[in-house]
Amino acid sequence: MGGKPPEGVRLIGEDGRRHDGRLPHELRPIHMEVGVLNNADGSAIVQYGRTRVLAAVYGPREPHQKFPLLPDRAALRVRYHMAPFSTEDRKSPAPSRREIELSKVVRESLEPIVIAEEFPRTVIDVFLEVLQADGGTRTASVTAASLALADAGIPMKALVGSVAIGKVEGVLVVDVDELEDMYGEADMPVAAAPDLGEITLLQLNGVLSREEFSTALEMALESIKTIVDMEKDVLRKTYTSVEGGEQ
Amino acid sequence: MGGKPPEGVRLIGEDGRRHDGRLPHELRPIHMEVGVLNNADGSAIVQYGRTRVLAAVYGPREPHQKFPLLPDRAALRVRYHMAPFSTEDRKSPAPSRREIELSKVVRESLEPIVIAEEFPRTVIDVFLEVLQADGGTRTASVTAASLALADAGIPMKALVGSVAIGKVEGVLVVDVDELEDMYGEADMPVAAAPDLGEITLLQLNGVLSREEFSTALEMALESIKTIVDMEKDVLRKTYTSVEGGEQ
Amino acid sequence: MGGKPPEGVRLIGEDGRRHDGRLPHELRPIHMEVGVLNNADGSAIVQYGRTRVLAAVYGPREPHQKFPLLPDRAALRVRYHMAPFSTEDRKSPAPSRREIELSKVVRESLEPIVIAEEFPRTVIDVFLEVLQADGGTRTASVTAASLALADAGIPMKALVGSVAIGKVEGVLVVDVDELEDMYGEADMPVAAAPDLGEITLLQLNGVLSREEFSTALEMALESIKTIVDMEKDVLRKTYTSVEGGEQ
Amino acid sequence: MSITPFRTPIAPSLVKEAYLALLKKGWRPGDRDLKTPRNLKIETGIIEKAEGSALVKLGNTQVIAGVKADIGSPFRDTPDQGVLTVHAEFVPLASPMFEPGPPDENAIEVARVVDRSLREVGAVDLPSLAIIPGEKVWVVWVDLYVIDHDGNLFDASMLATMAALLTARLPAYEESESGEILLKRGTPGEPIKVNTWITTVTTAKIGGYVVVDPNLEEEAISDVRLVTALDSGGRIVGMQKTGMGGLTTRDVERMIEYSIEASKVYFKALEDSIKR
Amino acid sequence: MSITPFRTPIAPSLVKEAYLALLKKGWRPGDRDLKTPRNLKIETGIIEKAEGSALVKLGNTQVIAGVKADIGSPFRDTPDQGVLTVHAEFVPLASPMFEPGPPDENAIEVARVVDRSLREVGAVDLPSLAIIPGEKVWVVWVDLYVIDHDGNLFDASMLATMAALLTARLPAYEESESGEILLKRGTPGEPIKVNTWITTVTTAKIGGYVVVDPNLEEEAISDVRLVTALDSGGRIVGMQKTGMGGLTTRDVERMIEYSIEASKVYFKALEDSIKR
Amino acid sequence: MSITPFRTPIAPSLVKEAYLALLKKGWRPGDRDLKTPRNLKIETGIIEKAEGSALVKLGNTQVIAGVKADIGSPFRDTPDQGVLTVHAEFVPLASPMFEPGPPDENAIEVARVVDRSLREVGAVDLPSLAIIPGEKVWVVWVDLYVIDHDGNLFDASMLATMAALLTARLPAYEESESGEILLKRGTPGEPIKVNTWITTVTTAKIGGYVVVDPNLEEEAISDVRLVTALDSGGRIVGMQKTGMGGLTTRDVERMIEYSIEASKVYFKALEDSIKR
Repeated sequence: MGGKPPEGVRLIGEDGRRHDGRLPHELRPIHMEVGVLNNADGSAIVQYGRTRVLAAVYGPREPHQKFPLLPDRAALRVRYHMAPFSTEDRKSPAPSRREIELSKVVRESLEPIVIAEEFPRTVIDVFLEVLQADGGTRTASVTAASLALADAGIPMKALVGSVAIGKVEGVLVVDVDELEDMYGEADMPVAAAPDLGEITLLQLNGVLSREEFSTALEMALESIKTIVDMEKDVLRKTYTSVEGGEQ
Repeated sequence: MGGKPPEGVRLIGEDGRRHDGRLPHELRPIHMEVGVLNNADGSAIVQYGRTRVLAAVYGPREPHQKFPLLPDRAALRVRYHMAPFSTEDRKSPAPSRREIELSKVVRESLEPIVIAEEFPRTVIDVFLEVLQADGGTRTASVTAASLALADAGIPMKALVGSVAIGKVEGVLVVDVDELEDMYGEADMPVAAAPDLGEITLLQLNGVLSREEFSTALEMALESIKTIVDMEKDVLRKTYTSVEGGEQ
Repeated sequence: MGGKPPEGVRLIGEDGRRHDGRLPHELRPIHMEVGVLNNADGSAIVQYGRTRVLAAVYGPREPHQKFPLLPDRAALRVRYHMAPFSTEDRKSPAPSRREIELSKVVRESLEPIVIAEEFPRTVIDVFLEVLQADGGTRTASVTAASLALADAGIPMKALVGSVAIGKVEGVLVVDVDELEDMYGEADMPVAAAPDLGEITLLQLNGVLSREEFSTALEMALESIKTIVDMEKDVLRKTYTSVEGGEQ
Repeated sequence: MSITPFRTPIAPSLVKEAYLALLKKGWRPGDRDLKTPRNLKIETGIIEKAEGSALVKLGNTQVIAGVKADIGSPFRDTPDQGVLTVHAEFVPLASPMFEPGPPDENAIEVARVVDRSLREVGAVDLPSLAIIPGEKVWVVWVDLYVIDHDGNLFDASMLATMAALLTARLPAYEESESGEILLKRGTPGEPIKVNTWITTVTTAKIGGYVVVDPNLEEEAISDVRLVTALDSGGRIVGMQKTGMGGLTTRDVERMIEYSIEASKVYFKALEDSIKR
Repeated sequence: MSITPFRTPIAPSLVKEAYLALLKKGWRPGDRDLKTPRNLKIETGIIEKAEGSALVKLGNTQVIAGVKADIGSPFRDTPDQGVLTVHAEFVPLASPMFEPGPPDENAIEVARVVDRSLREVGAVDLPSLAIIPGEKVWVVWVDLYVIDHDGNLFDASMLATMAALLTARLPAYEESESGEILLKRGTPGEPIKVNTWITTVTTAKIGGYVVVDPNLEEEAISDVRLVTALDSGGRIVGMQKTGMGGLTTRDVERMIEYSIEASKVYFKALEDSIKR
Repeated sequence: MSITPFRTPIAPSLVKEAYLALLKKGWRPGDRDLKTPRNLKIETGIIEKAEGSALVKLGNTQVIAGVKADIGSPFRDTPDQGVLTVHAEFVPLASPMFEPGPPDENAIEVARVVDRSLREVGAVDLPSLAIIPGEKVWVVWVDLYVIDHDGNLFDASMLATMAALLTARLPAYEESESGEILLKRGTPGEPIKVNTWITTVTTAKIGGYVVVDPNLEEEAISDVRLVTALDSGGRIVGMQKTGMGGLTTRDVERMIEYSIEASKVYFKALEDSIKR
């Protein structure tokens, strides 16, 4: 964050529009699809603009490698991982410190919604592969995980969705992309389950006043509602059409 | 592969002989010896010219480290490893990608001949240490493994032997050494159990026409027959003399 | 070792005193304290001059990670580790070969004094963290470990203490610091349990004649007696005052 | 250290019996004969930020190849050539059998077979990847990402690699006054010069039969596989026996024959994919 | 790979019940109310050989921060700035729950939250750490060493970091004729310029209650925690939800409120520590 | 992390009793008295491609040392000296107790004891390994390879190291016009200058007895061992107590006495080996 954007790029134009033409409260074009993989018990691909994340869920199952299982619930295992070709400069495939932190943060965004108590002594695996990174990879990951969990038939209290609010040239904007993240003043990823009224991921990188923070949080929750509605839509369409086909 | 050999070196001379005086179908001087180590259950040293490989076999035994054993047969564990001092430039002792692949390929060259079904839930370890590398380290490894397995008394369907065929200045040659490998057009390592009529290792690096391939394969199988005869000879002499000594 | 000390520094002055004013047989100011940590079952901090080592003991306990326990005694696990900020140039936190060797040597200095037979199938953990390194980190570690074991109530045959003898400009000196180690001719760390008459650690880096060695060993044992007396003092004071406070 | 793998218990002997009966009639499940690869779809340009990319669907197997390029130093022994590296990851979302962690022997084998198939025949024109010979060259990475594993990862990986390379564009760049090379990522520059089109064809031996492009179940019941790398002229440019069984000379000859035939299908699909 | 951790069995539900009853009255064990951090002691200069250092005791939690500096190269994209790196180790002497080995996700999270809290607001003046811009800069390491873990490692680590940085002196140095920089370790040179004082305040949600500076037992029975990084003007300069539960908007607002209040206690302690 | 090892169950107490009875008479199995090392064979030049090499057979223990040299940079604090590194691997073919993987504490200990024994006394003339002082120096690796383990790996390793170094020849080289050093591998150049001959002698304490050069069984029943590095003049140039027991001053003095005596046997064998 910080520094000046490349010449000719205006983060917020005179018309109040962002470098890609969006208004401050506008999401990027979002694409969601479930059941995209054959082997996984559940899968989804989610795109926020050029950011593209593939999610797969396996489980509840017994893990290959021995590790201490939980006696009263399923353990959630989450891996957030970037493909080497997903970034400007090739990313080394070894897990970075950033990936380790984000795996934890994404797992903790899913813990409140998964009903893990139904499957003691098992593991539910959520594998996230960032295929292309253009800002918002963790938020797209949470959304993709939510869909893949649903697709896998894992019982959930609610769906979760995620978006990042940014502050760019003093303006709060929804769903920051890489350029806005890089040259903006703040980036605040939020995940929430609107049907539960719960925030399940909350991070802030950058500086916000007390008031800006409250506004940003409200903007995030509003956009997340939209995203979760899209999730419901996709799931409804997928399963209706499948059931229809089976009749 | 590719590039020009050092000045003054002719890969194929006007008399049809190779840079070290061999004719195309000639093997390097081969030396084999079994029972060279005290601790191992079976051991062998094999030299193809300056290439020198030491093999040790332990087992069937229970492994130290826990890993999933096979209920219906012994697991074969093979490690192909190069000593740091075996190469022109010192080799780092950490296993390289090449060593990992060759461990697999060598293991798969032994799988068809070891009667592993006799020892379920055990492991048979084959450790290969390349002491000096001058071309043909994997083929010498297979031959050494065959001898060490026999020396360890592991039941086998047949002995296996191995040699690499090369294409050098358009000529197919037997048992390529490092120089021929480096400046030749193709290198095709083959392992086989002549008494079974089975090819157990087959790789090709380089370019061959359909016809060249068939000729090369035939040349390989012929040389392997010679090598396996040498193996039998060494085993016969070793065990006869031991038994003689015991009388 | 070897090389010349920085300009202006005289390792042994005309008055026979060392660069920091000590006489050859003098220890640095030594500080010992036990019970400095809350979580550990036993703990101690030991300072030899500017060298500072923190020790913690956990156990006898069952280890988290599975590893083969001993059927007839507790296993001793010792980790000697340097904090990244303990050295002139930042030390990488990954364990170095030196740390691996010293962990072994320190463990072996404690094995003869711990009565491990009382706790079969358990582990006693001794964690040593060098907070500041100014020469003698392994010897201060042994002393700190001895105190922390006592503080943890682990049954011991005797206390152990440790000091390094150096040879500096031909003179044998007690408790070498970093500067003397760096520019001296020999460094001989010794640990012993005076009440048992047993030497439990003995290393020599550098050159000593047969006679010098015997003198050095004698000097070491004498200083170790002093150090172990200090240990007893600290333990007596700590536990007397605690008991007093409880009345 | 290579260890005999667990045989996936997918295919008990009864299944194999039934399967062999079908093979005897010249057929495989899904109305496939022994010599025909599965349905093949190749999509290129699927990762806009990569220099080149392709998604290959071979039946239910899915592999992505991504090409990234950067400026680097040449190897000491080939100062006038660029550097090409192939790396494969079998990420755990692709199969219940895959675990997270560094590439295992199977992933390494795939990457190295693809790499050698390209390298030995000079498929990628490495000299043209030198920018300032002896000093600065293009370092090109091909990253293979298996995302759904239903068998025959070799062919899917090789096809994805070729399609990605054939459609790749190196980033445009400028040389600064001080001689530094400044990449303009996002602005496509020169394509990567490919001298020869290569494909591998994998055949499996099941009982006495040879089949082309085995799926996962077929791999599980097969005795052994042969990966044959071919150029479009039918020359053999690489080969790898993989799996635990042995092969007779006759097996090998038959496998090569089938492979040459099937390679035409693969080459055709490649051609179609890059036209689009 | 992040895995649901074992809940430490320290706090069975009976304990939680009793605890909630106490919270209801506005109190915590040890006569602490919900908004007050534990007893805080900050000691600086405890590692003479480090460029800066501090020992923080927050209740029974003890964390050491050590600052080391060396000469190095700047990052490519910030050629005119020094480099600051925060690294945390949860060494096994600090807790029966810690095992030896490379930092796990919890240690990495602490280090990265501290790092971002400093970085995003420019707390450490990185441009002033450039020696020869574009070539040689100070590379500054903050190493966090948790030596006794009784909860709230975030705040203890952040406070230790600030106290160590605020009292750090870079080594004096000379430039040789050939332009080499020769460090004179042991001779203190310039201080590290700190533009803004930062602290984090960690709050935990237990049942319906919010408490400041949870200890280990409170962490164990809490649903979730929020780490809020603040500057002395009450601006929010970083945030991290950590733990398995969720938060309502109302929770978040209350947590921030409590945090801003508690930050004053922390800043006061920091100020006192560096005066000494 | 160092952990109390499993005692190899080779030697139950009955065996030890019987053994001690024999020791009491001044003998060991195989008609060996307490002070005499096992049969020692040293063969040099066994790896033609290495700069130097030796195979040592000490009883049934076999260790190979290989010396490789390359051009590299000197250490910052010794710009005018070459670099010598000793590395030991206990490869799994040498013993049923060895597992594949990076060197464990035992292999590291052997390598470091050998290294220090050479280094502290300046046995290898490092200044003569500088090619262009401050810039290019010889980097010399001694790699120890234990191939059959029947005890006393220290002495076998040290002897192999010395024999390999004493017979090593650095590669010949040319300086190109641009100042680059071009190695001519295969053409032997200068020998490595050895200033002092060093050996270690390992003694073990078994019950009240001290024995020289313990074999594996003796190591298993011994209480503790002492490795004493000596030069040919009888000076002590290194020492390492290894193993779990303690030593009295009297033990140590006796062990040194025995070691000095036995070192003569080792030096003689070394001398013979390099003459050949």
